[in-house]
Order: sequence, then C-alpha cells, then structure tokens
Amino acid sequence: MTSPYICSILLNSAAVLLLAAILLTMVRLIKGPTVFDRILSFDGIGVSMIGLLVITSILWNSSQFLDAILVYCIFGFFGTVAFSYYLHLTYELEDSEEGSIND
Amino acid sequence: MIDTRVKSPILAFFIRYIFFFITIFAVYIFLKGHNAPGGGFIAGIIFAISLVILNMALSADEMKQILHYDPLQIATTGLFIAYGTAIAPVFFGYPFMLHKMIHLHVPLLGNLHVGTPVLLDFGVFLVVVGVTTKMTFTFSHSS
Amino acid sequence: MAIESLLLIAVFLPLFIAPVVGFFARSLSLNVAWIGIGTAITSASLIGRIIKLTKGLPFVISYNWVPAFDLQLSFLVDGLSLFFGLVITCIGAFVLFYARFYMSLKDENGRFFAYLMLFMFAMLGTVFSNHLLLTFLFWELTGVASFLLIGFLYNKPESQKGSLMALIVTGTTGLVMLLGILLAKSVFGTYDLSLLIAQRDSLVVVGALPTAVMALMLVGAFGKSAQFPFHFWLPNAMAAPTPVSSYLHSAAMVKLGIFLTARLFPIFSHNPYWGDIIVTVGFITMLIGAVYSILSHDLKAILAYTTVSQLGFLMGVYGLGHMQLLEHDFFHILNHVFYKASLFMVAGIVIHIVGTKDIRKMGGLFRIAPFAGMATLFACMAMAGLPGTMGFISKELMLETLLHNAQSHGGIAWVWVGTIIMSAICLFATSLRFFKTLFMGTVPLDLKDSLHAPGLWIQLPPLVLASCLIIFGLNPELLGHALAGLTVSGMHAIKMSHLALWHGLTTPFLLSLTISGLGVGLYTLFERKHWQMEIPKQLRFDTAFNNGLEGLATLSKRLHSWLRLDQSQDYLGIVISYIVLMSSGFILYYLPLSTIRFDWIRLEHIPATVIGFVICVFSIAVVTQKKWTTRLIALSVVGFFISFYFVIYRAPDLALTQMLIESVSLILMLLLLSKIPKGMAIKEEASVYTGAKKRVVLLISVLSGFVMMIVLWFLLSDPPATKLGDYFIDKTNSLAGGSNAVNTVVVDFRGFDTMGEISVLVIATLGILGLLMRWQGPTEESK
Amino acid sequence: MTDIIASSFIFAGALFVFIGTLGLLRLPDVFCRGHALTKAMTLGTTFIFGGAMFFFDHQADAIKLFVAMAFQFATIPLSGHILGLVALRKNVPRFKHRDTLDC
Repeated sequence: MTSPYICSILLNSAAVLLLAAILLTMVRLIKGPTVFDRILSFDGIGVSMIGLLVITSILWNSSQFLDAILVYCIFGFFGTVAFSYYLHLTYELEDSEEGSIND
Repeated sequence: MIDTRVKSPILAFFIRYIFFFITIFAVYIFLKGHNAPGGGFIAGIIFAISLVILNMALSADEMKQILHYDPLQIATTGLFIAYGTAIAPVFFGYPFMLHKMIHLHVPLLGNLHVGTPVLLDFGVFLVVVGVTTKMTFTFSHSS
Repeated sequence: MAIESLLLIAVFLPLFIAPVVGFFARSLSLNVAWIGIGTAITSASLIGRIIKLTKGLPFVISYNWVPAFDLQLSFLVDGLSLFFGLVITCIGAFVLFYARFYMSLKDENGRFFAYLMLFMFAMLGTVFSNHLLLTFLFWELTGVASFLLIGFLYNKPESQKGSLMALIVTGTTGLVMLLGILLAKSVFGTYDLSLLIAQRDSLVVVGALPTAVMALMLVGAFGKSAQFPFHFWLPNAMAAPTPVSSYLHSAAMVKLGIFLTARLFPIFSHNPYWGDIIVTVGFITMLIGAVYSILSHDLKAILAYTTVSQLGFLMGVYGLGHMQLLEHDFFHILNHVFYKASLFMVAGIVIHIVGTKDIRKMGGLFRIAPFAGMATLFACMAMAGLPGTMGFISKELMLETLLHNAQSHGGIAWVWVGTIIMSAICLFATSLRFFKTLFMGTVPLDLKDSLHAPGLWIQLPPLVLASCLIIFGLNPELLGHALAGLTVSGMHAIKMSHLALWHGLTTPFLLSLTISGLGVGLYTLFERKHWQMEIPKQLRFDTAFNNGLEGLATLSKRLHSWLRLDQSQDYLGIVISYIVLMSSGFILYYLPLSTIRFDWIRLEHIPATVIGFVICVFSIAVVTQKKWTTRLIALSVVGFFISFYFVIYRAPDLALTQMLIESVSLILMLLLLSKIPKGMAIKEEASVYTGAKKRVVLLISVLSGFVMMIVLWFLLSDPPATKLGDYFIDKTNSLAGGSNAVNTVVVDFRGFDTMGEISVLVIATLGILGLLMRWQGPTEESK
Repeated sequence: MTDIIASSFIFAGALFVFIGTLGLLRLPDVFCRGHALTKAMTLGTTFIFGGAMFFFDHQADAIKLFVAMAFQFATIPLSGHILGLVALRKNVPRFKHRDTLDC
C-alpha cells in the first residue's frame, strides 16, 4: 500500500464526510423551528465548506485558495454575528415558531 | 442615540483582538494585490467588515472616538487620491493616467517594486471603506 | 500683434470676464456693468483692428482639438463674420450701458451680467467658427445662454414657461442642424467651411443628399431665427428682462439664422430648391409677423412679432439671391438692428414709467420722456419705411428686385410682391400706432399721478441708435464705404453699386407711397374699433405647444393607470418578459437548434453540478420561505456556494470578492430590515403574490430560466476562438509590472473605469444618505 | 509517512464536524444544538488545519493556515456564545424533560 494512495483515500473520504455534514445541516436549516437553529446551521455549513476548501486545495496542491479560506472564516463568523445582532435588535417572541419544541 | 450594543463582556474583550487581526489581514491583502489575488477593493471590504463588527460591540460615540473622521470624508479623500494619481502624470508631460513603476532596493526587505497603481488602489480602498462604513453606521446609529 | 492672438482675445475675452463679473457683483453691484461694457468695447476695437489687418481677404486659424474626430478649433475671418462680430460687440456695449441704468439694485446683477458675457462669447464663437461642429457647439451654447437669460426671473411662471419653450424649440432645431452637419461630412467629406466655400463651383450641390443637407441645416436656421413653423417661441421669450430682449431677441441671437443662411449661400446657392424654400418660409413669416403685430396689444409682443416679420424679410434677401439685393445685405441687417434694439429699449423705459405692458392703457408720454419719444419717432419711421431713413432704402431695394423678378418669372413671384406689400402696410400701421398711442395724445386719467420721469442716461442708448438710422438714411454712402471693406467672397460682387437715397420716381417709390396711404387707412380703421381684436385662438402656435407638453404628461399617467401597476416588482415582470421574448425570438430566428452539441461534458463537471443542484434548492427556499430572516439565511448560503463555484473553476480573486460582497450586502440588508417597523413587516409578507399573478410570475421565471439554458448551450457548443483574458494575461507583466492580471486590469489597463466607478459609488452613497435623512420620518411616527 | 498522519488528522477533523452536525439534528432545543455544534466544529477545524499544514512545503502557506486555525479557534466559540446569549435574552422556548420531573 503506497503512502500517496492511502492519503488520497483518507482525503477523499474526509471530503465525502464533509459533504454529508453539509447535507445534514441543510435538513436542519430547512426544518429548523426557530431562526436561531437556521443561523446555527448556516454557521455549520460555513465551517464544513472551509473544510472542503482545504481538502480541495490539498488535492490540487495549489496554494492560491489559502486567502479564500481566511475570508470564508471571516464571513462565517461575521454572518453569524450579524444575524444575532439583527435578532438582538428586532426579535420578539410572539412571532415565534410554529413547531412545538419537543418534536 | 439608543444604545444598540450587544452587551456581553466576552465579546467586549475579544472584539479588539479580532478587529486588530482582520485589519492586519486587510493590509496584507492590499499590499500583495498587484501580484497575487487581492487588491484595494477586496481589502477595503475586509477592513469595512472589521469596522462593522467593532461597531456591534461598541456604542456610537466610542466608534467616533476610534474613527475620528466622518466615513464620508474618508471616501472623498480616497477619491481625491485616485484622481490625483490619474492627473499627476499630465503635469510631468506624460499622457493621462500613465503609471510609473519605481524599483528601489530596501536593505531589509530586498528590492521593492512599488508603483503608482498602488496609490490608485489605495484610493479605491479608502472609497470602499468610507462608503460601506458610512451606510452601516447611519443604519445602526440612527434607530 | 498677429491676427491669431487678436482674434482669440476678442472671442475668448467675454468668457474670462464672465466669472470676474460674477465675482465682483457683490462689491460693485450695478457698476459691474462697466466691466462688461469695457470688454465689449475692447472686443469691438480688436475686431476693428483685424478688419484693417486682413483688408477683406479671408483668413483661417485652426488648432487641433480632437484629431481623432478631426475636430479642429478653427476660426474663419472674412467679411461676414467680421460684420456680425462688430454688430454683436457694439450692440452689446449699448445694451450693457442701457442695462446698467435699467436693472435695479435688488436684482442679482452678478448672475445677469455674467450670463450676458457668456452669451456674447457664444455669439462671437458661432460667428467666427470655421468648423461646422464648432459652429454647432457654440450654436447650442447661445441656446443655453438664452435659456438662462429668459428664465432670469425664475420665480415668475411665464418666464419659466418662456425659457423652457425657447430652449426646446432652438434645441431640437439645433439637433436637426447637427444631423445636417454630420450628413454634410459624409456627403462633402469635410467639416471645414472655408474649404467648402473655396470649392463651391466644383461641389456637386444638386441631387437628393446635398439638398437633404441643405434642408436640415436650414431647419436649424429657421428654428433659431423664429421662422414660420417655429415663430411662436420669440413672443414668449419676451418674459425676459428688456435688455435681454433688446440684445438677444432683436439684434444678436435671432440673427444667427440669417448668418447661417448667409454663410451657406455660396455653397448651396446653385441648388434649385435653395431659393424656393427660403423665400416661401421667409415671406410667410413676414406676413404672419406683420399681421400678428397688429392684433396683439402687449407692448413687447408687438415688437416681437415685428421682429419675426423683419427676420422673414431678411431671409427673403438671401432666398432671392439677386446680386443687387445681396450687395447691400449688411445694410438691411443693420437697419433692423438699429431700429429694433432702440424700440425695445424704449419699451423697457415706458414699462418702467407706466407699470403695465398693455399698449391701450398708455399715452402722452412725450413730455415726461422727450428723448425716448424722439428715438421712437426715428425708429418707427424706419420700421414704416418712410423716406429719409435706412428702412426706406432697404424696402425700395427689395421692391425693385421683387418687381424685376416678378416681370421675368411671373406666377409665384407676383404672390411674393403681394405679401410684401401687405406686410409693409401692417408694419406701417403698427409703427404709427406704436408712436401715436405711446407719446402723442393725453395721459390716461388713472396714470396721471403715478408717472415718474426716467433718468436721462437710460434714454441715451435708444436715441443714439435711432439717430444712426436717420444719419445713414439721409446719406447712405457713408455706410456704403464702411461696408465695402467687408466683402464676402462668393456673395458680394467686387464693385459695389451706388447706394442712393433718391432713385427718382420709380415704380417702387410709387408703391411705397400707396403702402403708407393704406397703412394710415388701416390704422384709422382699427382705431375706430378701439383695438378689440385678438389673435384667433387656433392660430396661436404657442398654446398648442404648451398643450402638447401637458398632453404628454396626461398620456403617461393614463398608460400607467391602464397597466394597473402599483408595485415596483410588476415592472420587473414586464422587463424580464421583454428580455425573454427578444432573446428567444433571436435564437429561433438566427441560431438553428441543430448546432447544439453535448460532447463537451466531462467527468470533472460533476462537483460543479452537485453545487449547482444545491444552489437551486436554496434559491427555491429563498423564494418560498415566508419570514425574512430565513430567506436571508438561505440567500447567504446560496452566496457561499456560488463563491465555491469560483473556487472550483480556479478563480480565487472572484471567490474572495463574491464572498465579501455577500457579507456586506448581508449586513446592510439586516440593518435595513431592523429599521422596518413591525406593522409594515407583517403586511409586506402577506402580500407577496397571490392567485393569477403568482402563476404569471412563475411562468415568466420558468421561461427566462429555460431561455438562459439554451443560450448557454449555444455558447458551450462552439466556444469563441479568442478570449479577451489572454491579451491581458500575457501583457500584464510587461506593461503593468504586476503578475495578477485581474488587479492590473482594474487599476491600470482600465483604470479610467475604476475612477468612474468609485465616483459613482460616492455619489450613490450621497443619494442614499439623502433618502435616509428624509426616511427617518415614518420610523418616528410609527413607534 | 507524515502524509498519512496528516491526512488521518484531516479525516478525524472531518469526522468531528460530521458528528457535530449529527448533534445539530438530534438535539431538542437551540442551546443544546449550539452547544454541540460549536464544540465539535472548533475541534474539527483545528484538526483539519493542523493536518493541512504538513502538505504545504512553502513556509508562507503553512503560516496562513496556522493563522486561519487560530482565528477559527477564537471565533467559533465566540459566535456560539453570542448566539446563545441573544437566544437566552429573547427567552426562546427551552426543552424541559417531561417524564422525569412533573407529568
């Protein structure tokens, strides 16, 4: 078993795992009763995308996308903080979610 | 001005370091713009984002104290710099907007290829920062 | 000094003085007029010096301005331009002198005199310019200056309406002239007037295209000189202060059309239609102007209509094109300039004294304003064409030519003789009425106490101008010699025929006697009717023009209500469906569907399709979700994946920019949403789209998606051979010194666009801030 | 040899992120989900970035990755904290375990 062969298996399987993570988070994003769940899933998607980006840049062995990775991190953090800041300004309970909490 | 800050000590503590980090990143992106992905526009937005995040944690007057110029003034100075670099070559008899590259050898950093495009980029940088922050601040402070 | 510098100073001096005048207005107020008079006199003396230097030989000066469009800053100095230059500057000096005493201290004098200087510059530019495009440029500049001057008293509604009408009419006719100029370039191959005049014999002037050029240029001239179809803007321009009316609308601007016809005469005179068009339009205008002047009662309107008729007469001079008439064309022009400028000035004085503009309420002003009375007497004599004045000589010449023309051609020529006789009669009656009611008779009772005598200085300019009429009328030889120096090649014969006051008992003299008799009869007839007649409603072109403007507005309102579109999104629907129809039409018509090939699909496209699928899912989520925050989250996730697209296609710059734009627009949207008061938010969500409208919108979006797909297929099946990017990539290092092509393009290759964009960015922010400031209102009320 | 360790690190990171997403799906209310997701993501990204640093021989890229790791290590908990704080202040309905306490 030559080492580069094992590496590519591990990396590709990691990529598949991350893609699965993204799909699962999407379920929560669409189903999510409260807005906060949706923001959480948005953050989750952000992070898994960063993971995917890292793996692709390793597979392509190009160092161009490292800045993009940093910007993705910034956007992930910034998006979440912006959404929570918005909710901090406007969120009132009565327009709360329709689903019951214990599903 | 109603206080719109998110009052949390952790955020208050961390915000300065995050702002500092993102600003350095913006400067890095700005300087390497000419030869690698980056440039005035992108750096401008990154710096604007860091200011916005800072704005969330600090109240209006603290922000004014940090950014003691009105953002629109920043934008107009950026505009002024950009137009200046465009018109300057005309005074030296060169055609309009001719960029001049200066190759200097700095003892510490090796030889540097600095040029007037960087100035134009800096103008763009200031304009973008000024415009974005002006709009975000008017929205968030005026409620 | 060389002629070039003399001319450049003469033409550009008023332009430099205009801001100076504006600047000193606060400190000097009315005395700022002396600066204006000074510039006018210096320009006039410079032009005089040029006349001596060139001794009548045409002289061209040209500098390269925009070689790409072969636009040169070129000036032609010949008899015609020098004559008009002199007229503009001398009359300008008189008008400025008059304005010094006419304008009151509380007027914004700085602005007024600056506009006058700007106007003088524009006029001199038009008159001296040799390049057709340059003439057009200055032509429009005079239009702008006249707009500013007519609308000087901007708070009065009629001056607003008048200036707007003047601008629209002169502007559109100017555009028609531009068409003519461009056509001339393609037909004759050059913009250069002196060249055209030099080759006038070899130029093929007969035929469809040259006639089209001539007609288009003439429309511009007719518009500016208020000829028949466009005559209605001049009476409405009387809302301007009197110095403006006496300068622009009698001596200078309206003469531009005459100048242009004179300038084009050598080029187009061989064209068979030249005479017919100009004579018909000119003489119809003359008749209409004369008849209307009898029927109207506003003091300045009467003078305006007489100007219109006199302009028609002058057009006729160039239309007939007889050597005998042309020799003394300057004489005819000067005659009108003198008497019309002085009459307008007198009108200004009278309106100041009496206060009203209606001629029927005036009378017996001779005792109060004797000099003005004298000036009006001379001017009215010239207008009526009584012997002893320049007017008489110019009418005699015209009558002679017309009779000679009628005997030789017969038919239509007799009609022209008839028109000129009728308009002469009306002119005679108006001038008689003007002088008699204004200065003779008794002062009407209600005016008795409110009369106050005008200053002496204000009456001086009209008196001087009017007395010139008499001096040159009695011995025209004086003027003949002066004008002889200003011969124009191609128009004036070398030997000037003898100008005399008395030609003996020729038929024209008998004719003018009958004209004055009939004129007196017409006056008494109208006097007995106490001047009750009005210009018939349907003949009033200006009301028709205004109704046309309002009609447009009501039409658009009705269209808007017919389409029943209240929300802005509905317009989006119309725009997109239009795009879809156009592109699908284009595709079906031009691109055969058979060319689509699918062999470009390869394995590495799979990740992109997966991402594409995810993007579709979330965009549907964006549309279907009800609450704003969820929509926004879905939107930013879509943004995430699109930037991931760019990563897959190896475009790090684009990925960075896309991601950052996403974040900034996200924060702005969020902050904006936090501003929307609760009540509005809920209403907004409910009324998204319901029932039929939903189906239509769905259909349009599906169609547009489908069409876009087909367009992409075509593009992918045969990709374009050369890509723009390759040029920039291999040039970026050598030319711009940076290896990142994207950035060098933004900053260096297309730096000009970047400068444009950042200024647009700042301007847009200012606009948004403006809206925001005003928008604060609702949030406060709704809280 | 180091490649294999590095790619196994990345695989472990991806696994953690995947588990975090599972938590996001299964857990009952906003705070538990936030709790699970943030912890898993922080650990996951640290592993991914740690593993990726070995692949880029050029020193500058490794530093960029380290910086991104540090940034993520600081900001993901922070965004989780802010979200939880805002959710708490807006007293989003919380999960109360029924069968043990009252009913």
